[in-house]
Amino acid sequence: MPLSDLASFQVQRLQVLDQDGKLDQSLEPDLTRAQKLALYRAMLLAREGDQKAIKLQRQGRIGTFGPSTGQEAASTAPAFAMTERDWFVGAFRELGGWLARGMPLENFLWFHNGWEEGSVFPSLGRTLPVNIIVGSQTLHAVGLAYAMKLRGEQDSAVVAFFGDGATSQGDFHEALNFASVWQAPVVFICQNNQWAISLPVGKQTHSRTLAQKAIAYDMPGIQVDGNDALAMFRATQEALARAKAGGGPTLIEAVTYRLMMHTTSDDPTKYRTEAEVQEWWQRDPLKRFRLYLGAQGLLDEAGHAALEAEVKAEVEAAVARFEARRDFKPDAPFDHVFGTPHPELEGQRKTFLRELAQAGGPEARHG
Amino acid sequence: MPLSDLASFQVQRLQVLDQDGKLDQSLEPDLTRAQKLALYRAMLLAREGDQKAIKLQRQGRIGTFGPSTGQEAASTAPAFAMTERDWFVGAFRELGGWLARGMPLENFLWFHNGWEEGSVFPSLGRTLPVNIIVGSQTLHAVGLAYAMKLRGEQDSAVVAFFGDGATSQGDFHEALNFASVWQAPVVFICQNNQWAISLPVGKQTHSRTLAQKAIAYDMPGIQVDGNDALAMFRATQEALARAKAGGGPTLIEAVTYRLMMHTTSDDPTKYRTEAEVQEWWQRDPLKRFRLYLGAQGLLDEAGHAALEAEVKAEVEAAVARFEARRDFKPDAPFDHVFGTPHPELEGQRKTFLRELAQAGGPEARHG
Amino acid sequence: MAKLNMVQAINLALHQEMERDGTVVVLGEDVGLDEGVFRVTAGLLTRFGEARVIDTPLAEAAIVGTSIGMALGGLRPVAEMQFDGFSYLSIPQLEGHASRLRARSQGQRTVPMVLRFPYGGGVRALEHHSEAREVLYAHVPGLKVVIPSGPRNARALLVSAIRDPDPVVFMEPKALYRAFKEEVPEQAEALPLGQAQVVKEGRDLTLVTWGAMLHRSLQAAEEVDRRRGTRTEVVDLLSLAPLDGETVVNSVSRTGRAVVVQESPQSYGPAAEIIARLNDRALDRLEAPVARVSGFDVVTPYFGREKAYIPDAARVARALEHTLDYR
Amino acid sequence: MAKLNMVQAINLALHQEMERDGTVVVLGEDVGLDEGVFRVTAGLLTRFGEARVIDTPLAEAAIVGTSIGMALGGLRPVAEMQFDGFSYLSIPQLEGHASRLRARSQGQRTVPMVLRFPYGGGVRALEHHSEAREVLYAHVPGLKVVIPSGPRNARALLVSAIRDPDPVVFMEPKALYRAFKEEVPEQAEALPLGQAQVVKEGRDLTLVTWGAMLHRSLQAAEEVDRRRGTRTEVVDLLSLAPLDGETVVNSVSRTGRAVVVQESPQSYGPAAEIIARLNDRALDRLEAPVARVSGFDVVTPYFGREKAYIPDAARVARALEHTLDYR
Ligand SMILES: Cc1ncc(C[n+]2csc(CCOP(=O)(O)OP(=O)(O)O)c2C)c(N)n1
Ligand SMILES: Cc1ncc(C[n+]2csc(CCOP(=O)(O)OP(=O)(O)O)c2C)c(N)n1
Ligand SMILES: [Mg+2]
Ligand SMILES: [Mg+2]
Repeated sequence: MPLSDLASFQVQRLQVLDQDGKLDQSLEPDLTRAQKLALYRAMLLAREGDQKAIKLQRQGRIGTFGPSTGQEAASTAPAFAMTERDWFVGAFRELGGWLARGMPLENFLWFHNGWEEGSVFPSLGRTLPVNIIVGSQTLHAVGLAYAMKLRGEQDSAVVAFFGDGATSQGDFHEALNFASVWQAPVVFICQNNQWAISLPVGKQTHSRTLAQKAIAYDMPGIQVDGNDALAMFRATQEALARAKAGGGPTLIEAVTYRLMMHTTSDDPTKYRTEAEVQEWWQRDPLKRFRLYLGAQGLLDEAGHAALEAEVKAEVEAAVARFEARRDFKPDAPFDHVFGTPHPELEGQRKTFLRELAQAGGPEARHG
Repeated sequence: MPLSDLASFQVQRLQVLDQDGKLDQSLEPDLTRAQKLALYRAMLLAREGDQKAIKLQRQGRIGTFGPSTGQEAASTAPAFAMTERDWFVGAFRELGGWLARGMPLENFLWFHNGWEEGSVFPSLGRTLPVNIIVGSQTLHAVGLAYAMKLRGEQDSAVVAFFGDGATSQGDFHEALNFASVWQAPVVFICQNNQWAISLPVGKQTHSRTLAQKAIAYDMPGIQVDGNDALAMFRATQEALARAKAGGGPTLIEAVTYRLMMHTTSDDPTKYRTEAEVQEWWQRDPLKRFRLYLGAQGLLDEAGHAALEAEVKAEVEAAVARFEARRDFKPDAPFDHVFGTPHPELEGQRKTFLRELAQAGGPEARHG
Repeated sequence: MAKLNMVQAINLALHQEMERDGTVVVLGEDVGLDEGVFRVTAGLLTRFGEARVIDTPLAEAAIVGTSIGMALGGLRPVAEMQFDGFSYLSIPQLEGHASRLRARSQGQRTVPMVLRFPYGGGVRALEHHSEAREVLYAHVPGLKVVIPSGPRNARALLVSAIRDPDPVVFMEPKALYRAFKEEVPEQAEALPLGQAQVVKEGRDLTLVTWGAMLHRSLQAAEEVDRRRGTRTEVVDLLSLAPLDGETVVNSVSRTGRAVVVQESPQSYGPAAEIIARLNDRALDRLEAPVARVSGFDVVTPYFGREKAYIPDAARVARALEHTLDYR
Repeated sequence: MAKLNMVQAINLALHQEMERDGTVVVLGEDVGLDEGVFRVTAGLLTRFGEARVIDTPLAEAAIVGTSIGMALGGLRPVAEMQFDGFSYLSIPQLEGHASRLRARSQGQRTVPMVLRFPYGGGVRALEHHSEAREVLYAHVPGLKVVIPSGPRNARALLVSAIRDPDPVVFMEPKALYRAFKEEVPEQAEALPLGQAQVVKEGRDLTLVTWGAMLHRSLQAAEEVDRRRGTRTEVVDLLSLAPLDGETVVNSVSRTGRAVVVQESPQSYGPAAEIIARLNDRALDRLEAPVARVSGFDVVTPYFGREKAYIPDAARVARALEHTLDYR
C-alpha cells in the first residue's frame, strides 16, 4: 500500500462531422430527413436573428445583448435532442436553443429592449427565462431535476447551459456535486467558446479540458466538438437517456467559439487577434452542417437560397411584431413583487402612478 | 479523432507507518531523533489538551468546541514540516497544529469561553485565527500565497486546512481554481475525518476519493493516511518544496477520523455506530507513532510515563492561567471596528458604558 | 392542545404541512438523521423518508439554489440554514433569483419556498452563530421576512409561510427555542403574513419590537407600568417584510410616544424604518423622539461579552422612562 | 489640473496610488487587457504588469476572498466587481471576514482593501446591472461604505480608501461615469472618509443625498429656490458608513425641514437611517415630516421602465415644495 495507485480516469472527445462536413458514419445519430432539415433551419434562423439583432442594437432600436453567432450548434442541437417534458435552463447565449424551444424572436428583442414581457410566450412550457448571473442557473437545474425525480416524472430531465467562465464559479461546483450525490437527471452543457469577455479559457482554468472537471464528482464527462451539430445531438441524447434511466448527471464540454463581440458593448479587438477569429470561421457550424446536408442530397444550392429567403422573411416579420408592440403597463413591477397584495405596496403604487401622471404619463418617463 | 482519448489521470495513496507502526523505510522522512520526539510530544499535548477541554466544557467552564482527538497527526505533522515563514491557515479542528505553531493552550480556552483575546498570543507570527465559516479560509490562503509570491518571499508558502465537508463549498472550488491558475504556493490539506457533523463523506460527495478533486484543476493531488504522522510530514514537506520552487499548489487528502463528537453539543450516537468508532481507535495516530518511537529505541515505557506526566502538568498549568485571567475590557469591541476613530461610534461607546455602569458594571452583564 | 416550546411547535408545523401536502420537502445540513442541530426537524426523516427529508452536502448557496429549482419544478421546499451567520452565503441566490423570478417572468414562474434558520444571540455560541441582520433580507424586494416570538405564532406563521406563493425568509429567534412553552392547538392554524399584533394594549407609549426582544421588552413595559401607573402598548411586528406600518402608526397616533427595540446593529437596522414610517405618517402626533434600543455598530462580540451587548429589560425600561418623561 | 470625467478621475487615483505604493494591486474580471468594462482600469496593465494588475477567473467570492488574503499578507488590493448585481456574491467574505478580522484578532490582523464597483441605474443595461442596495454593505459593522458624486471627490475619496487601514466598499454611481467633467488637480488629494459635505448652503430646507441622485437633487433645489425665492441647503453624504450624522443634524437643526433622496428601494433603505438620526437629535426642530424620495419596494425593473422608477428632478422638486409648504 505505501505509495500505491488508487484510481485512474479518462477523458474522451467526440466528433461526428469534421470541419469539412465529413461524416463518421459509425457515430451518426438516427435522425429523419425532416429532422435534419429542421435542425439546419433552426440554426440558420438563430444566425439570421442574431445578425439582425446586432444591426438593431447599432441603430439604437434595442439595448445591449450577447451575440451567439458561431455557437448555434451547441444550443440548438441539444434542444432537438430534448422533448417538451425536459427542462431547458439557459444562460444568455442560447438563442438557437430558445428559438428551437418555441420562443418567438420578437420576445428576444423585447427582452433586450428592457421589457420583462420578452420572457413570456405561449409555448413557454419548460423553458426558463434568461439567466444573467454567471453559473447560478446550474443550481436551479439540479433542483428541477430533483423535483422531476421525486415526482416520478421518468420522462423528464433537465439540460443546463453555461459558459467556460461559469466553471470558475462556486455555484457550478456546488451544482455538479449536488447533482452527482443525488444522481439527479441533469445534463450540464458547458459552451466553451474560448472566451469569458476578455479572459481566454487558458486563464480561466489551469486544466487542459473542462470535461475533466467531471472527475471531481465521479460523473461522466466528455468533450464534444460544439460546432458539430450531430455530435452535440448525439452526446445530449445519450446523456439524457442515461439521466432518465437513473444513471445520473453528465458534463458535456462543447468546444465552440464566440465569433462576435462578447456583447454589443464589447470591443474584442482589445484582446484577441483577427487571425484567431478567421480560423474559427473555418469551423462554422452552419457551413459544416450545410455540407453534410448537401452530401446527403437533402439541400442543394437552390433549396438553400429558398430557405435563406424564407428565414430572412421570418426574421423581418418578427422585427415588425417587435416594433409594433406598445402596451407595456407602467406599473407592472407592482403586479409581480408578490402573489398576494399588501397595503404598503399598493400605497406605493398609488404614489408611483400619481407621480407618473404629474410627469405627463408613461411616455414622459419612457426608458 | 471521432471518439478519442484526450487525457488520463491517476490518484495515488501514501502511507509510511501502517496501523501497527510498521515502517516503510524507503518512504521515511528525514527527521532527527529530537524532532521525532518533539512531534510525538506535540501530538500528546494536543490529545491531553483536547480531553481536558471536553471536561471543562462538561463542567460549564468553557463553551462549545470541536474536539480533535484522533486527528492529531493530520495537523501537527504538517506544522512540523513548515517554517515560521510559512502561513498556517486553519479551520477549527487543528488544535495540534496550533499548539505546534506556538499557541498557548490557555488561548484556545479563552477563545472557547467567548473571548476574542484567545486569538492573540506573542508568537502569533504567520498563524491565522480560527475560521468557522466552512471552506471560506481556503480563499484567504490563496490570497496570502499570491502576496508571498508577489513580494518575492520564496521561502514562504501557505498551508490551508479544512474538512471533508468543506469540499462541497463553492469557496473550496474557487480557491483551488485560483491557486492553480496563479500557480500560487499553497498546500491544501483536507482533513477527511469521514463526517461533517452527521453526514458521512459518502453523502458529501459521489467521488471515490477527495484527492481526485485536484484533477479538475490539473493540480497534484494525493491521498495520505492522515493518522500516519510520517506520511503527513512527508507529503506536506514535498508539497511545500514544490510550491516554493514555483511548482504551484497541491491537494492532500488526509484520511483520518473524528473519534469524539462533532462539537460538545453533538450526540454522535444518533448517526454512527460504536463499532465504527472502535475500528478507528485501532488506527489511533498516537498509538502508531509511539510504537514507531519504541521500535526506534527512542521512547520506552518509563520514558513515556514521564512524558505523559510532564504533558499533563503542562495542561493543568495552562488551565490555571486560563482561569486566572479576568481583564477582559468590556468595551473592547468598540476598539476594533476600525483603525480610525469616528465620532458616531465613540458616541455609541459612551452610551454602552453608561448603560453598563447603570447595570452595575461589567460583572452584572458578564456572558 | 398541548404545551409546546418553539422547537416543538415549529416541528409540529413541519409534520402537519408535510402530511397535508406531498410537495413539501425539507432540506438542509443535518436535518435528517441528526434531526437538525436544534432538533427542529425531529421525526421527519422517519415519517417521510429520505426523498422528502434531505440531508444535503455542506453548501448553503446550493441549498437555496436547488430549492429554487425544486420550487420551479412544483415542490414546496422548506430549506434550513444551520445558523444565521452562514445564511449570507445564500443571499446571491435569494436576491438574484428567489425574489426576482416572479417579476422576471411576469408572474409565469413562482418560487414558493421557505428559508428558515435560527438567528440572534443569547445561547453562548461561537462566532457567526449569534447574528441579527434582518435588513439584509428585509431590504430585498420580493422576499417576505417573518419572525415569530413564541411557540404558537411560530407554528401559525410557518404554516402560512409554507403555503405562501412566494419566498419567505423565516428567522427563528434561537434564544426562544426552549425558553418557554405555550398551548398550541393540534389543528393547524395560520396567521397572515405581513401583519403585526398588538400584544399589550395601552395609551401612554407604544413599544415596537419582534422576536427574542419581545419578551424582555414586555417585562420592561410591565415593570415601568407597575412603577409609574402608565399603560404601555406593545406591538409585535411578526413580519418585517412586508412591514405592517399601519398598526404601528395607528398605535403611536394614539399614544404619541414610541420606543423601538432591536438586537441588530443600530445603523441601517429595522428600527430606522419604523421611525421613518412614523415620521411619514405620525410626526405631528409625536410628543417625544422615538427611542431606539439597539445593538451597537460593532462586530458582534463573542459570547463572553454578548450579555453586555444585547439589549436587556433594564435598557428597555430606561428608554421607556426617558421617553415617557420627555417634555 | 485637467478636466476629467469620473472614469478618468478614478483611473488617475489608481495610477497614482499604484505608483506611490508598490503593495497596491488591482484585481477583477477583465480589469487588465480589457481595461475594465467601463475602462476604469485603462493603462494599468501596461504600466504595472500582470503581477499587479490581475485578470482573475470569473468568481466574485474568490476575488474578495483572495483580496482578504492578500491584505493579510501585506498587500493593498483594490478589487473590482463588474456590476453591483454580482457584488452580492462577495457578501459572505465581506461580512464573514473582511469586516471582522480586526475584531477577531483584537487588532492584530487588518484588511486594508478596497472593493469598488459601478452601481445604480440609468445606463440602459441588463438585469442585475442597475441595482442600488447600499444598506447591504452599510449595515455591516466593520465595513466603510463610500459613494462619490463627481470626478474630483471620486479621486480624492478613492485615494483615502486605498490608504485606509480597513476594508472600504467604494460604490461608483455608473450614471455619473461620463456624465460630466471637472477640474481634478494632478497632485494627489485626499478627502476624509466618514464626512459629509454641504455642497449648497441654505436656510429653509436641507436636502440630503449622495451619488447619482445629487445632481438631479441639486437641479431640483435650484429650480425650486429660483421659483420660490427659498434657499435650500444640500448635503452630499459621500460616506454612508460610518455616517456623518452630525453634519445632517446640524443643518436640519437650522433649517427645520428636510428631504432625503435615494435610488434604492424605500423600505430599510439609507434614508430611513437619516430620518432616524434626525428623530434622535433634531426632532424638536422639525417643522415638517422629513420627506423620502425613493425607489419603490419592487424588483428593479428592466431598463424599459427604469426612467419611470428612478427618482428624477421633478419628483424631488415636488417633495421640496410639499415640505416647504407643510404647516
Ligand atoms: C456572476 C457574474 N459575474 C460577472 C458577470 C458579467 N459577465 C457577463 S458574461 C461574463 C463572461 C461569461 O463568460 P462565459 O461563462 O464563458 O460565457 P460567454 O459570455 O462566453 O458565453 C461576465 C464576466 C455576470 N453576468 N455574472
Ligand atoms: C458555511 C458553514 N455552514 C455550516 C456550518 C456549521 N458547521 C460547522 S462544522 C460543520 C461540519 C464541517 O464538516 P467538515 O468540513 O468535514 O469538518 P469537521 O467538522 O469534520 O472537522 C458544519 C455544518 C459552518 N460552520 N459553516
Ligand atoms: Mg465563454
Ligand atoms: Mg469532516
